[in-house]
Amino acid sequence: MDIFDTAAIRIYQTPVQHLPEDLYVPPQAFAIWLEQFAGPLDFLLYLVKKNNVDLTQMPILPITEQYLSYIGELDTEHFELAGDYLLMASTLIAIKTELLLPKPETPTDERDPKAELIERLEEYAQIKAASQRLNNLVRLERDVFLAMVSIPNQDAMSAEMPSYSPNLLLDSLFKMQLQPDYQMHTINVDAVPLADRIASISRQLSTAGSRSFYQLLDKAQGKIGVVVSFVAVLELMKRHLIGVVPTEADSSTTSDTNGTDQLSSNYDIPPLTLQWLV
Amino acid sequence: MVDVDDTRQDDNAQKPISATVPPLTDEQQQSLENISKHIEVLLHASETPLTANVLKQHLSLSSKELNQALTLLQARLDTGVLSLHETASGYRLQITDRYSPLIQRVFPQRQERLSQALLETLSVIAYKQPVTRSDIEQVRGVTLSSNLLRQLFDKGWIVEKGYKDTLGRPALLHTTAQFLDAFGLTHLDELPPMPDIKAIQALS
Amino acid sequence: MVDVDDTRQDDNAQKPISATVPPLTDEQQQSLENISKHIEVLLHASETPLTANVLKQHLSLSSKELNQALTLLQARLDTGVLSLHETASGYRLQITDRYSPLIQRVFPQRQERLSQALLETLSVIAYKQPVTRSDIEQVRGVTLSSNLLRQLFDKGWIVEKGYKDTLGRPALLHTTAQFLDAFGLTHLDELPPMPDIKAIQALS
Repeated sequence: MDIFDTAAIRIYQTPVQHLPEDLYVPPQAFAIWLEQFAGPLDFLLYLVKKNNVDLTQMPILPITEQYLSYIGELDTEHFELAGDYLLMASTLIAIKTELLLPKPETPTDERDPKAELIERLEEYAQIKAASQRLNNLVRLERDVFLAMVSIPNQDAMSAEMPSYSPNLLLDSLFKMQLQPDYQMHTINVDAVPLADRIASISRQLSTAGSRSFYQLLDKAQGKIGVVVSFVAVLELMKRHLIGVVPTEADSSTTSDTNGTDQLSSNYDIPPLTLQWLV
Repeated sequence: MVDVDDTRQDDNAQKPISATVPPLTDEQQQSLENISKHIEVLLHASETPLTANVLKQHLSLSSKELNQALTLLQARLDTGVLSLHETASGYRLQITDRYSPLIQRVFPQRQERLSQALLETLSVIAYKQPVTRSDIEQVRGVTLSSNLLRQLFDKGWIVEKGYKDTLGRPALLHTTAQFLDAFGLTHLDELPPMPDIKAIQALS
Repeated sequence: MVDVDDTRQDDNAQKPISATVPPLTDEQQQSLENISKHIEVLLHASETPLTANVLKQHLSLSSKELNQALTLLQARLDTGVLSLHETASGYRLQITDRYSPLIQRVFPQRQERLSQALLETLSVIAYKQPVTRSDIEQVRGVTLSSNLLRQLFDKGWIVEKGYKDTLGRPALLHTTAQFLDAFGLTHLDELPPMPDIKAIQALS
């Protein structure tokens, strides 16, 4: 018995030989249509539902063909959308290939790729349903609202007005653009936040052009400040926002370490200047 | 522990408002009560102070009804800790001044620390003004919380002035003279030059 | 969202005090009234919900005094438009549910909509925590955009805590008390049950 035969697609208990016509979507509308799905698993789930089959009995071959014919419509203009879908397509093709090959006589330890895909689909379907239940909960700022009131007048609150540096604003903009990726490891108790150092160093270099590492330090931050500043500089170099240039002015110190005293010149690292590249 | 003077007159809602006003029927009184509650709700929910015109429009009120309802609201509030405050840009609900020592004592940080989200929002308004709410969301890539805007309005650092001529005519946001004061500037020209955000964005 | 237990004795100032509770003197009543006002001020002034412990500490109260004052506060709020709610991270004041339609009509921008992608990501974290970024990608079959995660961090709904002991030591994501607050839950146990896998299989 081959449950993967196209004939296994049933619509209202009737086996069908051809893919339902109503699945056709004009190419230009395709990308927009695809954006309605939360991803390839969601799309696959739709195809399974559309074909009215039990998930555990999912016929891989016809579903794969439908899936591939849709993905074929994805043009280069929507490449960013395509990545995840193409990955799924390759998974489906791999499963399809496996199913077409003769089964080995001896059972192997390898997991059945089809069973694995079905398991993933089930898990996804479960999360999707759970997310809908979550969305049905009474939610703050959609169904119920916090009461907002103003605090007493400034002068009643405090005699002296706090004064802020305009650099706070600028740093916030740098931080907005340059904040470390959330994938990066973060130090739990960071006395000197990395994002703050990155922002401050970017601001200083972008206004001054170039500065030495020492000049960029905030002396109040102590040793940990030096370490975090160094990491910040490395991060900015990785992003090609700043570069290192040799310092020109003090050629006098480097000129007298010629040939004769090679050992000491190895220790005498010329000072380096950091430069804003943007 | 109790350092606040609470010996105020309780102008209870049930009492007639004042002798000069002709007495209202129970039904009128009830309707006015409801209106005053609706006004209270809107003031609690609004990011910005609300003008008399906006209130009248949203609740379909006459000027007389509005004034009566506001009087009633103020009377009801007097038994609690809030007061109805009229500013140049409209009405808002505010914690009564006499509680400021309590707030200062419990939340000493409240005044000085500005969150990154608040600073970013303020920066976008300062550098790109006039901007709409959705302009800010576009630049920051996250939805703007009502509470955050409310804080900026409360500090008097931003105002709504004019509308953008697009769908929905969204209000345009500007910074104020108080904003300049707080940041030690005398003119917007004195803001530090804006970094080339586009270039940074392209690189990172 | 658990309403403050209202089946407790309503020690309302106007009402005669019930026989089961020893009657309060006028002075005690006045002091309780003041405490309830201080609680109201702190709840209004705080950016986050306040726990019973924080309130007791800042106002030097016993548990009994706190409970009596909260009951009194709820009674006073009942005459207006706010209600006192106890959430996962403490007490907060919110506008009474019955006024939600009014707010939604007048301030449609306050209604936060969450995209399906965001809800799914949040659900994976909530139901399967602790999870890594790639766990989420595995379940959803989609590359996780950093913008999406950033929104969840910004709302304070998720945090990074600990690392998974695999290659690269990826950070583990958890939901926060603020997440519970936003969805009206007091504990993760109260999440809606995951749908039955049998029901999922029989999709047709």
